[in-house]
Amino acid sequence: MPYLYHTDEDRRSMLQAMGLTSEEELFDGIPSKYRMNETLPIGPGFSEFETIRHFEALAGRNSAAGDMVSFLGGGIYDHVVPSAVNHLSARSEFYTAYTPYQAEVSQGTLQVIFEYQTMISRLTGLPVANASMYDAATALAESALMAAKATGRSRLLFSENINPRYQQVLTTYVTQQELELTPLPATADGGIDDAVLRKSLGDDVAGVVVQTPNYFGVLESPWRYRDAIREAGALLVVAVDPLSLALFQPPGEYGADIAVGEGQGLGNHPNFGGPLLGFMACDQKYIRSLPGRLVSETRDIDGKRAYTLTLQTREQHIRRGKATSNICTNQGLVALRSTIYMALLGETGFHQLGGICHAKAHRLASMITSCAGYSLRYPGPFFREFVVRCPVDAQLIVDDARASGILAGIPLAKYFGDDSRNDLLIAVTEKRTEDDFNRLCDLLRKT
Amino acid sequence: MPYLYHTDEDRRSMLQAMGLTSEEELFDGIPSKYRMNETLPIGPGFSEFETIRHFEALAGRNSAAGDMVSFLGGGIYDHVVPSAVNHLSARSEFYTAYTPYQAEVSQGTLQVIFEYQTMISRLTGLPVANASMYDAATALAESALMAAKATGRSRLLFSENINPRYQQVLTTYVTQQELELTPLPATADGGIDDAVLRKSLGDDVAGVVVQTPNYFGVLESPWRYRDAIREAGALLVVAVDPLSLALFQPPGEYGADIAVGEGQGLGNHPNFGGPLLGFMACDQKYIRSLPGRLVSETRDIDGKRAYTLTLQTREQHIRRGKATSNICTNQGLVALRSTIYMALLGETGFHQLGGICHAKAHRLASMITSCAGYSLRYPGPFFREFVVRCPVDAQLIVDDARASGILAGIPLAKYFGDDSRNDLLIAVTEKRTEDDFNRLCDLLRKT
Amino acid sequence: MSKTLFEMSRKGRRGFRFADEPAAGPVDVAREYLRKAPPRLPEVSEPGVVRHFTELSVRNHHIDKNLYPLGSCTMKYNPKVNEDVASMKGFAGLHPEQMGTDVQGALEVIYTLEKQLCGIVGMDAFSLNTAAGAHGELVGMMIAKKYFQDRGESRSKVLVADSAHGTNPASVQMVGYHDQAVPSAKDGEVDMDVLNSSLDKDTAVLMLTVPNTLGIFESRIGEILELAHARGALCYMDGANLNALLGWARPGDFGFDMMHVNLHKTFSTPHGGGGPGSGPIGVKESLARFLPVPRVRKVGKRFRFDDDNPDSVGAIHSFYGNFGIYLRALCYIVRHGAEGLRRVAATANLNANYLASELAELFPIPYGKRCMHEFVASGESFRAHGVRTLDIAKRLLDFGYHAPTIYFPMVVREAIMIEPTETESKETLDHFVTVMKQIAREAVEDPDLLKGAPYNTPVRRLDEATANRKPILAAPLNCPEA
Amino acid sequence: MSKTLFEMSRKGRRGFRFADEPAAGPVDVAREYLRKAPPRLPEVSEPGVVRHFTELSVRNHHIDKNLYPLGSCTMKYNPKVNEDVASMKGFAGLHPEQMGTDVQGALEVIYTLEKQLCGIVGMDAFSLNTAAGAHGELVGMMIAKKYFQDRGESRSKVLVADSAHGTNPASVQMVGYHDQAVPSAKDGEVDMDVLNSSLDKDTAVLMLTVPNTLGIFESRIGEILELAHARGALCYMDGANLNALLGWARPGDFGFDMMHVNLHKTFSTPHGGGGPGSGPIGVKESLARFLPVPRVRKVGKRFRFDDDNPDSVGAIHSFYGNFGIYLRALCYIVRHGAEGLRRVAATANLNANYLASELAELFPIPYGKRCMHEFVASGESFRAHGVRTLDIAKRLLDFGYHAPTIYFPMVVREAIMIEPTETESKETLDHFVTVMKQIAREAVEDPDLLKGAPYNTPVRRLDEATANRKPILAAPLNCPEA
Ligand SMILES: Cc1ncc(COP(=O)(O)O)c(C=O)c1O
Ligand SMILES: Cc1ncc(COP(=O)(O)O)c(C=O)c1O
Repeated sequence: MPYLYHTDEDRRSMLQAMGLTSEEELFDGIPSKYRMNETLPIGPGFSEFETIRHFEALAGRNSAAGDMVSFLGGGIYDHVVPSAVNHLSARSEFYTAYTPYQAEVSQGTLQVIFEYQTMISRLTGLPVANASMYDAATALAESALMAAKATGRSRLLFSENINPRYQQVLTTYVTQQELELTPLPATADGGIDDAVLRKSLGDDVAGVVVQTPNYFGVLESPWRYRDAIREAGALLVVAVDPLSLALFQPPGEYGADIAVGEGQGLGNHPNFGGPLLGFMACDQKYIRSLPGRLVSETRDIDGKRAYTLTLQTREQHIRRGKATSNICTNQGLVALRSTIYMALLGETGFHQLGGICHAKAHRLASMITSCAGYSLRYPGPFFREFVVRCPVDAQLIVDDARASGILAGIPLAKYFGDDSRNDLLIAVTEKRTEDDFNRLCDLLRKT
Repeated sequence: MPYLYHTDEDRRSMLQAMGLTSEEELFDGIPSKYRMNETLPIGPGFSEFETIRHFEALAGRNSAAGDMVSFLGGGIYDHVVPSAVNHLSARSEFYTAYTPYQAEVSQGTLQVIFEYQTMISRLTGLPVANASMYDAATALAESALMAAKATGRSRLLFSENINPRYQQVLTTYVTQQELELTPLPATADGGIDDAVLRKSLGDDVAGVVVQTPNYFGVLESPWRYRDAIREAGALLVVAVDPLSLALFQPPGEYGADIAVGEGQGLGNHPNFGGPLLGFMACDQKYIRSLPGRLVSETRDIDGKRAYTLTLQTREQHIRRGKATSNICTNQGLVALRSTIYMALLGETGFHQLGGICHAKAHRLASMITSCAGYSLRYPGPFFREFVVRCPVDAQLIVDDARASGILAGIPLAKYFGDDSRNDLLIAVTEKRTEDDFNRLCDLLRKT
Repeated sequence: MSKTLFEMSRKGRRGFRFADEPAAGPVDVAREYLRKAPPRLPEVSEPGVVRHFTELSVRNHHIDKNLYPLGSCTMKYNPKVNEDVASMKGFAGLHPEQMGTDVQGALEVIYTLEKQLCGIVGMDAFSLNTAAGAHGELVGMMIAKKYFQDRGESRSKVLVADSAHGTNPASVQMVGYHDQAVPSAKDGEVDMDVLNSSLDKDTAVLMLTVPNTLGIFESRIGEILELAHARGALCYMDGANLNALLGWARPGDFGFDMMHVNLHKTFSTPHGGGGPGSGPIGVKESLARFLPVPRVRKVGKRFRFDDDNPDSVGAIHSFYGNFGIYLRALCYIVRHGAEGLRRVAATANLNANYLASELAELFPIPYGKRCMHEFVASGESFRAHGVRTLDIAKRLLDFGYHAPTIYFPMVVREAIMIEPTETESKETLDHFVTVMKQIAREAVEDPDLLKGAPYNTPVRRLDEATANRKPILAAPLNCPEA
Repeated sequence: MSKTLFEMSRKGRRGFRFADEPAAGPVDVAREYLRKAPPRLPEVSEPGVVRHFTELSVRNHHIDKNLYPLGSCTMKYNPKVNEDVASMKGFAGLHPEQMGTDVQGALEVIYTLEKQLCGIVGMDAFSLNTAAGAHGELVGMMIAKKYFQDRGESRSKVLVADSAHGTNPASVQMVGYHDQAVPSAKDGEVDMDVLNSSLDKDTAVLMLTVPNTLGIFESRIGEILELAHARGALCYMDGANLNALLGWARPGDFGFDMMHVNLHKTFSTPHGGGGPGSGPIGVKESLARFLPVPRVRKVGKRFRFDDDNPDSVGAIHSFYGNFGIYLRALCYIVRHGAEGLRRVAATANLNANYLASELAELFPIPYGKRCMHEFVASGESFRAHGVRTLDIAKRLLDFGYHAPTIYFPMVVREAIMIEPTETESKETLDHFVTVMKQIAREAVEDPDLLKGAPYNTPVRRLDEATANRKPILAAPLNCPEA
């Protein structure tokens, strides 16, 4: 068997030491009626080489976005992953380590988390960031629960411009606890309706949940209604695209209480949508309601600087049914990758990257809108993603483009039904070139 | 610039500390007529992503044997490379380390070499193995020089069945020192001619150089003439295929004085023929004439077992013009990979692998010889490689097969001229399946 | 002590550059949208980043270094080939919004793994969308809630064994249910009397871990599940300990209605220093319609996502869960095959029992004559010398071992919970025993030695109290730079 | 102390299995051919192998850990992307006997790298086939020999600077030539008088290293080479120190006829704990016909191997040299471009000069007001305290640095030869200086401390004498197993 050490002789001598004669006896504790007689229905084992061939064949039945010209976004972005990120995260000291409960022999992981928390804090402008959540969707859902708990209130307003997949997860989570959800519709410019928001506020409202840039790529302006929310005693919860924070006002600056987001784009391959990286940051006030792990700097008994998990009484392994969340295993290795990524880019590189994506997205948007019949769906400001209203069903365009090795974007009818039949969500990263833009526009013109 | 730390401020302050004002001044030592005025003709630098794309495009202009059904051998074999070999040799502790001159901080590399030496010694049955040579060809050439030095004689007999590429390198090296080379022709059964060998021996003969299995895959029987060589006062130098030693008599057992070979097949990708791994082992008697590095077990001052480079007075950095060879940098990382590989397979696995390759090669040989018009070129016993005499020009077969994604073998006319026009050298590894064999035979039948 | 990245930072250093940097012009948008200054990420060179993380890495214990006897965590060897498979470009480069025809291989992976898990545990349907064990439990609770809503029953209590993992009660609470602990009886198994009296009409779910945290298989499992079913409750199994059963017994056959599996335990996917994991949730046919969306269906020879399921609890992940982890788990299953998995369980149990029997003299094992994959010993006898289990655990670090799980489960005093896993050699186990014996001797002869341990680790015992009182959760913005 | 693989071995353990093991039947061949028993390779499990090599690895110093101030070795950062490129399947999976149409990309790599090296050093043709620097030198000597044979001249002497690397004279000897040392003059450069008198009719080659091992650029290089040429000799440059010149000056322009380049120094390919490297040999047009076969030619848009060259010295490698190393070197060049390479040299020289100037007070630098990429300091002043350079070097290990090259070149007493390379930060250099100063203090105040050093390394000073007298070069066959 692969990966096992024991020789037949080992097994014999170990059994003998216990006075046993066969391994079957080790299963005596299982009532015989529950002992399996048949073999598992999964066939015989493969050699390593057969296994590789097997998975190569499976992978060969995919056509990866990474090998095409991709304008797919919607939360998952095709950014360059620096080589050093792969190499360093492939060190088995990192990936085969357990959760760093035993601080003395986990300083590597702990310091990485501390650095990650610091970076997320600096990105979002909020003082506290946890060690990660499963993904942006669950982070968003958990922050809604957190707002409810922190305020003791039971209604949440949420923008309908939030990534529809996040909305679904939000709904799944929140409805479990008999919390009420009130949607905030979009305005014609692609942002949320400030007036509706103000009207919907009330003293039962725990929080207002928005996303910026929102699913349609449009930047919201939460500072405009931040005070109203505060006055109503509710929390402002914002989902952000971390790269947008290279250029745009961070949640902490405009007084958001909780910020969450998806860290996949920070040095991680799309991986068919997982593993992802939910990040979560909040104001100092809410630290005891925060789910997930936290690392603190401290000292060891020799006075050496060291790091440790802290405030664990928030967590399930200590507080059990009273914990802030049930989360245990998180997305540590993805957070490590993102930490390496952000360290490689640094302040200047990160700012540059934001600028490149912004510039390229706007360049492509202007090229597309100069194609007859194509226009921007929303006039609001955007970062690197935007919706194009096409003269035909967007699905047709997507299919056409695919035939030329281009993934043109996400046809919005998928999520928003017939009204959006001609809408295409297009994302642009630094990988895309002028040549890619020309190819896409040529196609659009032909369709 | 990639990989540099210095900020402009760093550069300024460092120059200032030295009383300099510009980096140009650092080059003042170069007479101005030799200072370049033009920029290097190599274009501007690429970003990492552009670089990857660039090399992907280049790699895309190749069709790798690894992705086809390959029967290519001739010294380089398409064996399975276990995943752990890649992972472990990718640890930067190994690949970014320097030559282990500073033993206290190089015990990792040193112990690996010690283990490698032990394995090569056990494979070959000879007590001493060095830390590696560039490849089998240079190892063979150096062992011929070694024989000349050890005996003080000036003529070498060599088998014409040796890999023709090795013969070329042997000739290049040996003729530099005004040594004479006498070829030993092949017999009809594919081995060397025992009688000619005996006749060619004389008191000017330093050594006899043979390969087994030889280039045509045929096993030689050096024990038959070993005594004659010894009586003539010459050394027996044998090039071996390391995997053949899983099954067949090792050089040490039949009294060879020096054994060399190519270790590529032991856990290394073919890499278009390099880096390779020349291994070299010898009898205790010749240890002071051996080229290359040697590691010995020893103790540190606390009595702890430790490893160190030893007998360095054989080497160029100590003995300079009187060294046994000029070799300095060797193939350390390849030797590491092969050590990991052999450890993974172990005695049983290695023996199994030899058996599988042998069985499959014989299976294919019998399938091919049952195709009308095809026969084995040599009747001698073989391991996993053999020559087929085809009814047509072997190049035609190779071209035909290639069109079906099969690399049928090496057409021997390439090395042996018109007489071999119809000869095809076919190698079989454990990767090849019955299905591959059928596909090849179908093709042969059609041609 | 390593500097932090922020202390290494030097304004103007670059670790990575982009091809089109000149393209990034000024951002033409109303000023209010703009950030005043870019986020203060550290500026480090590529070699600097490489050295930093390399240096940090070697301050970790990890499975490629030595034994991780952590009970309940199944820290087994993470096969290298798993990583190769997961990093194949045809998988890693897939965007989750690609069209079905472009992702047939990926869908087949999901579909196949679901089917294989069904076969392994005896469930009828699996959803892989849950990103960790706790996530699986949560969805289990959501399914129960839907199930009872569907039946018009209002139940809100979940019975959880007192020795259960903390995520169990926490997951219960996440759906608005409340948990009630079921104590262990003297034999370490569920107390049948308490169970009987607790299982009332308000009980929605009975949640058990099998084998339980003491490493004991509930001998009355059939009876227990029948009783729960008779009272109308659903039975959920925390499958984190599945390693003990692979190929020998199937929770579905015991009568469980639902269970989750931890791919990052039983199926060898790496823990990554805390994650990502994957906690697929499996159910019996009658509950399949409640599973999260999307699900993968096979129609003819094609695979497709099915989002359209009105009975589903809904979506619980941005996309389809931790796909990269499925690849590793499936790779593990493919490598082993049926017979291999059976050997895994047999060996895991062999190692645990062997270790238990070698340690029992000095560290008595209060529950169970025989364990399955893990056991809980007690360090209580050393309290007389002022030595606590924590001290024993810390001392182990000095010998290059990770510490066992301690003080859990609570039913054993000074608990030392050990799960060696199957990928450890007899030599390692024997050496571990030798070290434990030495520590036991030290505890008696020189208790202070243990109380001061560890000594040979990158740092020594930490001041956790201060960290809790005044947590420092981020480096200060004005920390000194290089 | 780590066990050896042989001590870990346990009969019957398997670390790797093959699919078709049952296929391996008995070998049907005359008994005399057969081996009596399979070779005694250690039997270790996969996790055991992984742990063993992981454990060994961390006992190494390496460039991803810290500075390697080894003079003459150019231990610079090895970019990670180089490794990615080299492991692309389209390269790594290529068999050297594949037909030309299947290897166009690989041939283009070779062709391009040759052209780029020509441009960088000012030569007209390069052969990459030489597997290391010494191999390049050897071919250089072969070319000289052919050249003189071709001209009907019999010359057999090669003049080599006394500070030259050991491979220089050793390579000379390999072609049956003999070497004669040219001493350095007081300024650390070639002694012109001795050179003048040594350059006779028997002199085939003048072999110089530029900058030389003292880090000094020969200021009279033009004169020297003219003189040698005037006497009919060829001029060979050992290009191992090319890092100092990249983009600023080209050996071809000085007048050298031949040179080799160490890709594993200047072009960042990893040293691999001793190899593989690559030592391409470049020549001027007039010598190109002597280069080894095969060479890569471009015909129209196609590339092909050319074996057919009667003037060639012949083949010097089984195939085409260390191809995997070319990929890394080319990747490095592509990443940098012209301006980048120029910055590399400037920074290498900046770092060396900065370090030299900071250290000079305590460790005087006898030769050269200014150095290029490296410098040689002297530890002689500490001999008065009974401390030798070796002790200083060993003490450095305790601070996490590798030792510099010591006792070489011989012209400096108690030589400490330091090449920091360009990929080190000012902070690292400053810290290194602080440590050197501390060691200098210790040498005076507590010389025994240094003589006992190192203390913090995996092992301490070794008994090399016994290893030389009674070398143990392999584990005994009967070593105790696990
Ligand atoms: C018994 C048991 N149940 C549940 C869990 C929770 O799983 P996860 O950490 O993947 O959320 C764990 C492990 O952490 C466990 O050991
Ligand atoms: C100056 C100099 N010349 C020649 C060599 C020999 O190169 P190699 O070790 O690649 O054979 C080296 C390095 O080892 C060197 O530093």
